[in-house]
Amino acid sequence: MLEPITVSLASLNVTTMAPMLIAIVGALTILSIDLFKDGLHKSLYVMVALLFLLLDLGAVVDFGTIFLRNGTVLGMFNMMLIDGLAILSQIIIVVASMLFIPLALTSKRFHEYNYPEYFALFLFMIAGFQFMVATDNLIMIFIGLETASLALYTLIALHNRSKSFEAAVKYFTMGALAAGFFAFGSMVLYAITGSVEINQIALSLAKDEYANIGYVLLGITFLLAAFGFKLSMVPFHTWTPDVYEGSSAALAGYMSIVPKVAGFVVAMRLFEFLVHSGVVWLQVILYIIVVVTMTASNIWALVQSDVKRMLAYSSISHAGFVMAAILIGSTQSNTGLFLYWALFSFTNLGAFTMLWVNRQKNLIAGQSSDHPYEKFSGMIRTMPMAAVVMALFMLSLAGVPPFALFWGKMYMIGAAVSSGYTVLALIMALNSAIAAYYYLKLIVFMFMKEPMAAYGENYLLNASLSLKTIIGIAAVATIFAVIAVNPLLKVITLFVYNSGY
Amino acid sequence: MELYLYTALFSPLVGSLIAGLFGASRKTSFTGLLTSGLLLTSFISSVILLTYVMAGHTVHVEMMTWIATGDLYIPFGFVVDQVSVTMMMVVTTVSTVVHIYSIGYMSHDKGFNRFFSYLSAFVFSMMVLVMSDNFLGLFIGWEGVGLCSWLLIGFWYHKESATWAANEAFIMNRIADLAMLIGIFMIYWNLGSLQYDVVFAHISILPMPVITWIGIFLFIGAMGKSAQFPLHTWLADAMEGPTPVSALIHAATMVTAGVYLVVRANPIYSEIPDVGNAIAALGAFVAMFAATMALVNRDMKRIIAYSTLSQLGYMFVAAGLGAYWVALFHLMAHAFFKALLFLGAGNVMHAMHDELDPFKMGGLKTSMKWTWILMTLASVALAGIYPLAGFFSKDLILEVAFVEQHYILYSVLLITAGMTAFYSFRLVALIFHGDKRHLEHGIHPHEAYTFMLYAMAPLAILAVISGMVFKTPYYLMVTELLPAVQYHIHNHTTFWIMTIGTQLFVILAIAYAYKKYAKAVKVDKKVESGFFYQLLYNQYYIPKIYDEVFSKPYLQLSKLAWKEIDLKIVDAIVDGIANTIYRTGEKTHTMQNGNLSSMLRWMVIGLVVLLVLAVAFTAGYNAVNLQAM
Amino acid sequence: MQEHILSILIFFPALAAMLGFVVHKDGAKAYGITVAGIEFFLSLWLWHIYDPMVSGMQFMESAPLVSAFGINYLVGIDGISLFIIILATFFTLIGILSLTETRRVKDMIITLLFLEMTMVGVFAALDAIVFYVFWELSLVPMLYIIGAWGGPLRIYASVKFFLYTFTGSLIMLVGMLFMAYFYYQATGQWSFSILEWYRLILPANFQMWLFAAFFMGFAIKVPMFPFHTWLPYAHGQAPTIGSVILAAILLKMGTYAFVRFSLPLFPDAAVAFMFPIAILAIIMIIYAAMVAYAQEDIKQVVAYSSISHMGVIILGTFAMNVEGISGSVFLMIAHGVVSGALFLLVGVIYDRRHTKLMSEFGGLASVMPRYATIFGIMMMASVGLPLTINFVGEFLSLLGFYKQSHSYTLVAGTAIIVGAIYMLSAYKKAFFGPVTKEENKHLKDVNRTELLGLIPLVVIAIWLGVYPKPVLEPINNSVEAIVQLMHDKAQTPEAQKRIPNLATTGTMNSVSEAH
Amino acid sequence: MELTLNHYLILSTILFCIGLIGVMRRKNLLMLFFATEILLNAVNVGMAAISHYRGDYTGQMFAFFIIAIAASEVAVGLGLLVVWYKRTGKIDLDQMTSMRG
Repeated sequence: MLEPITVSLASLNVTTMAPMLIAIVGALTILSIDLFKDGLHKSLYVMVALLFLLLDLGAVVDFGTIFLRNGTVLGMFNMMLIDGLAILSQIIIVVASMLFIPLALTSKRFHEYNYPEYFALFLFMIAGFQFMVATDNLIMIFIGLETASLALYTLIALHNRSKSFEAAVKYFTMGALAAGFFAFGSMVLYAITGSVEINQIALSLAKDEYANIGYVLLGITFLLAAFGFKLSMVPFHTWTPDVYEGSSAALAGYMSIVPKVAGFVVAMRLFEFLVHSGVVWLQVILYIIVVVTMTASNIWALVQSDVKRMLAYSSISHAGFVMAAILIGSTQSNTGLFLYWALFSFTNLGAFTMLWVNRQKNLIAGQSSDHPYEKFSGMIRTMPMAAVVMALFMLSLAGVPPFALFWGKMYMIGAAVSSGYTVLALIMALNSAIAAYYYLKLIVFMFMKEPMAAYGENYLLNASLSLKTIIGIAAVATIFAVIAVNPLLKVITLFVYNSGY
Repeated sequence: MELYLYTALFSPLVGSLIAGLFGASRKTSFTGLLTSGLLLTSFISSVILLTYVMAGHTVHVEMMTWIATGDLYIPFGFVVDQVSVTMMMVVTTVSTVVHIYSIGYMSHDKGFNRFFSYLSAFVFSMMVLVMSDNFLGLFIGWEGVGLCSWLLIGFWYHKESATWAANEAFIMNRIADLAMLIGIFMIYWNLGSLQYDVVFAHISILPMPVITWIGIFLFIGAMGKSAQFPLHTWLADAMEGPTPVSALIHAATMVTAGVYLVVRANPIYSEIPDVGNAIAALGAFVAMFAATMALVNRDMKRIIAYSTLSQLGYMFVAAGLGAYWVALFHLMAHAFFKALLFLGAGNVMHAMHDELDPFKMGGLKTSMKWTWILMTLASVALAGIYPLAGFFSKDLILEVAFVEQHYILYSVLLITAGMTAFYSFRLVALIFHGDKRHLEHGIHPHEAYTFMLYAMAPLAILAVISGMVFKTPYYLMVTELLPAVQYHIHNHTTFWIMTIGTQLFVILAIAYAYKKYAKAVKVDKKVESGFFYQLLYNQYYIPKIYDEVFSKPYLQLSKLAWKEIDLKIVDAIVDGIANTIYRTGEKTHTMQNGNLSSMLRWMVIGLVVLLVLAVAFTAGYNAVNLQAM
Repeated sequence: MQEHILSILIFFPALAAMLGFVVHKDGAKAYGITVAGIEFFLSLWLWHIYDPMVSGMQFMESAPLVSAFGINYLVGIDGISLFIIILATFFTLIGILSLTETRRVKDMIITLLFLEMTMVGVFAALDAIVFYVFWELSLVPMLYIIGAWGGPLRIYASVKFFLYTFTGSLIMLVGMLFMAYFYYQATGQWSFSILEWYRLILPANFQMWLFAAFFMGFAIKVPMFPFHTWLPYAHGQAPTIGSVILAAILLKMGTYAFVRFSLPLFPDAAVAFMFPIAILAIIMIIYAAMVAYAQEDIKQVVAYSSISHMGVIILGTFAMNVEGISGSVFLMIAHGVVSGALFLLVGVIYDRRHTKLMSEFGGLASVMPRYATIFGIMMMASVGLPLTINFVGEFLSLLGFYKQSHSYTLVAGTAIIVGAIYMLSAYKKAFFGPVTKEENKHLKDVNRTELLGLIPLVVIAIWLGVYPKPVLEPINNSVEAIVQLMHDKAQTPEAQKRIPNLATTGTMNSVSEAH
Repeated sequence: MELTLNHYLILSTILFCIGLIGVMRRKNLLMLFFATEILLNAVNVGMAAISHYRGDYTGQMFAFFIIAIAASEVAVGLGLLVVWYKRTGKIDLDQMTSMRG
């Protein structure tokens, strides 16, 4: 005899899902518009998406104020968990998405933007990421992750070039494998603890004092592999360069930011309690992974001949750098993670947008990829402003002060030093030095070489007002980051600290 | 009196600067006249100062602060006392003469203006050197004269030998200057001041080893300037400069700066008689060593240069033995007759179209009568024949050695005196007597400008009288400051035997020189190819040894340092690190081969590696836990 | 205006550089001269209103930057930084005045003005992060100058310059963060203020590590042996103006930082590392001099001579007494003037002949007498002749170190010998001897534009050699404060012994005057 | 013999390993997709068994979601495969190497 289920609506706290729902409604709205009248100009969808994202952001910010007043909010049978991490990461996700979506307004026509589904999928994807970060339930994380990923595979494929399909297939296949890892890892943890909620798992493990350490490690290994894939940690990173190369520059830039931050939040929730509980193995493994990811990807980035691919490797390296925060696991480092990523999103999106602006429809003879270094040679002569802005982004990525990423790097290294990871701090610092080489390489091409006639007509082909605006925003944010760092730090520390990290 | 002090000091500088403004322009006699005039002014001021000092006063001024930091305080301070005024007189006298002489000597040279600028700058530096009231001020002059010496030796900079000699002189002096600096450092850190009066007043409170080291380092400094062995080679090479330069710088003034330093620092050296003895011994050695090289040399100017070196040795003997006033006295007398000798040689060179080998001259006394007279006079003075200057100053040094019972030194100096007489008159004989060998080379000599001869006249007079006339007043004046020791041989018989014996010995040497070289020059092949002759002729092979042991290895080592160490090791390591990183990237980035299968495999491999590590860790963890239980 | 003089000095050139984008390229040089001139006069005015009797910081300004992490915009100067700032503005002016570059002058001027901002900023910064910001930022314009206007190997040289120094400074950054963390542990507050850091007394073993971390940054910048190999390339490839500013100012950042950071923060470590560093300094002095002697390219001679001289500066800095440190700070200025002038002079001949190989010259003294004279004066200054600017610094540096070690100073003192060897032989090769090359027979002597840049340098080189007091006195006062601070902080007996206590000995006069 | 939880878990692991091997070995894209399905279903077996053993439904819930996700993955994957096949006429992995390095 089944008992009637009595759940009061108030206890469900449905509003916790408001931001995601807004995104989903937005997606459905776009689809319905298309149902009524097809063939509308992409600018409509861009604006509709932007509007919904704005609402989404509003809802998130609203939760932020609630959080500051009342602390963490749970909802939907404790499936939803709105804490500081969730709010911060959602803000980054939504803001980065808002910066990304106007990039569709290119002056050249691209296949994917003709489909309203593109924008709908985009919003679904955002909802997926938001679900992923706003919960500590492994099922929910899995659903969010897969929703977002499946949408992302499609977005990549929609670019409609054979490289895009190749990228999508590669990403998809490896993603499926990672999903398998995730599921298996969850299963192991579930088997040990009987729960799929991270804090329950933590409590349960602590209660029996990690008696089944072997099985715990087994589970962690699989989850580590799954998130290693998502966060492109070496050796699970192999998809990254290919997928970045295959997708449009704008989407590549987006991919370097948003999926990662979602992944970091989950990784933080999953691994930090383990690190703090003295699972030495995880500390060692994370240490190795962080160092290898930073260093190896830097070294591979050195030898790239295509700027976009270089930036792909550089993104891996940055992810490795930030992963150190999870290893360190102090409030300062977690704050540093968000600070870093907030600053990184502007700079990196700016850099990728610069590539996007210079995207040409057809490759010229002898050009093997979209953005070889040679394409940029002598840019200071032909387009001084563009060259200066691009150099700015490169310097920021290299960590040259006072540009945006310097502050993130400094704070992260500071966090490492404060927690006694001095050697790690040195490795992080030295990696920045190695990285400087490949960023410099682009600067060298732009500023110190003669322009190449062959590429003469292929600059700024794709520029439009909205792209330029985005670049402008990114550039201003990059230069004047120093002003923003202090308020950002204060807010982030508040959120992170109050979430117990 | 301060006005005269500043006049004496700065008029050469003014002259130098004004002449320097015309340095790059065409010759204007104006520069020569101006600088000479200003030097005359300086000379007159010095004379006034001399009378003032003779009256028993001294002048001490502090112009302004130079370096002041921490406890260090060094002003531009100048002192005119008994010692410095003597030096001032020597410097201004000889330099005025040389300036006037040079107007004639350099009249056909393109660098006329430049020459006078340098020459006056030298005089200024020398004045700073002698007038300074502290060690660092002395060092300014010390280096200043070094610079001017460099400029003037290398005056004919198109000549490789000249520029080489200039650099050699500068660098060798620098070696000694380092020692001097160290001496200065020691003084400062031990006494907290570099002012002469403070230092000399307190030197005796220092422990003996410290004073000894100070004395040694300062003396090494002096050795460089005064070209004492083993830093002597530059002096002979410095003869590449114009002859008036040799007269002024490399005979009369600059090279005596070392002697001046020892005399000036007499309170230090009085504390350390052992060092003094060593100085004396080195001086005696150099005196003889240089004289032997002069015996066989075939270069007129080099002979005189070695003679200078030899006489400097004498001075150091005196200074080393504590007879500071004697050293200074010989310094003065020597300045006069040696400058005269050089200027005479300059006349000869002009006449012989810059020929320097006396074996290619001869019989010049007919065409260059006055030069002959002047040079003979100077040689006589140098040889120390009564009543010329050399007798009073040089023989006095012999007496000092004798009285102080350094009989070995005495004997060495005595033999050297004979050699001195021999090589001086060998030169005179070869140049002015015998056959007119120069005719073979198509040279028709003529006497120098009259005004040049007139210019030399004061030196000639001084060479004659300075010993006899100045000795007593000089002694009375200078012993106000320097230790007043009379060096009298109390036994009258010994005194007369010694004096007359020495005179006879010297005269015999002169006679032998005349006999051997005045008529015809017979070249004794056997002697010349002998070991000793060759040894002396090649200056004991020392320049060659220096070249082989120091110069060449240094250059080779430098090249090695650059090409092998700097480029191939230090830089290569840096580049190597960068390249290794880059190459690692090139080698390993092929793991990204684009094949989905291998990408998936990488993921699985990663997983498996993690699993293995997990298992290993668990096993280890359990093992540890079991042990703990 | 007086309160904000430093901010104005720092940001005026940057602002002017931004506006410079608007200026037409024909007027770029005039614009640059105007801006640099104004900046120079501002810095002179700074000197005028600076109180030389005060040993501490003056014209301090403070504004919160990242206050949550203890980073503030904090600037101020003392006698040590004052003159290097003036030197920086002066050389920017001189450099632009004597600029002969014709390619993309506007870019060059804008870059130089940005560079000027960073240079002034480095020396005025009193917050470690602000210091670091300017320190790193200065690399960028220099990178561009070398890389865009340099010789055939310019890209290699510029990238090497950038990466090498960047790597060193990142290690230094880690050290700074560690230091801030220490401060945080000691006081519960984050702070990067150098003056606040001065108040910390660190345990000796931590001092060692921190000293080493800072050392990496500074040593590469100086550059100290064996981290010096970027310098010959940078100088060899850089255009004249690049070399001038690099030698005159950028290298001084390293030695300045030693005085500003390493000594007062880690007195015990500084004393402990004194002799190893002295050995490096001696190697720099002698080895670089030897390498200079072997060079064929006259610019490389000057480049290596810089390394050699920087060795003396380092030695003076680590003398740990007022004489030595004052001397080394003075020598920084002196070396700036002299090496800057020498690079300008090399530039003069390079403009005419487009080669810097000494074998291509010879006998220039007769063809270009004025040039030879000025070169000669500067060479003699470089060799350290008394009454030239270098002597004062070199003498004091060596004198200072003599207090610490007799034998080391004796060896280091060979600087005056080996320095003479390479300089004189280079001078001989280029200027003396007969004119052998046809091209050299009709070279024009220095023209008015070039004289405009060179004459002031000659005047300064002699003026400060004869009368160093106006510069030396403020330096001395500030250095005394630092030495006293070091003495008060010293914990190890060794350090207490090596660092003099001025309160009891030297400054009796000033103490009694104060009452 | 009674089937215990361990048997299910071992089965699940074996299935997972089969899936892994398939992922590594298969060069045909379609077969690769099958292999990933096996992976996910291996987890499903385990989840269901644990859920039963533990007596709570979370595991089964998870399993259902996994099924749903696997289904949508197939949809997307097959879509990509079809497009790829249309463009190139092949579904061989080794052909898919235009990007590398």
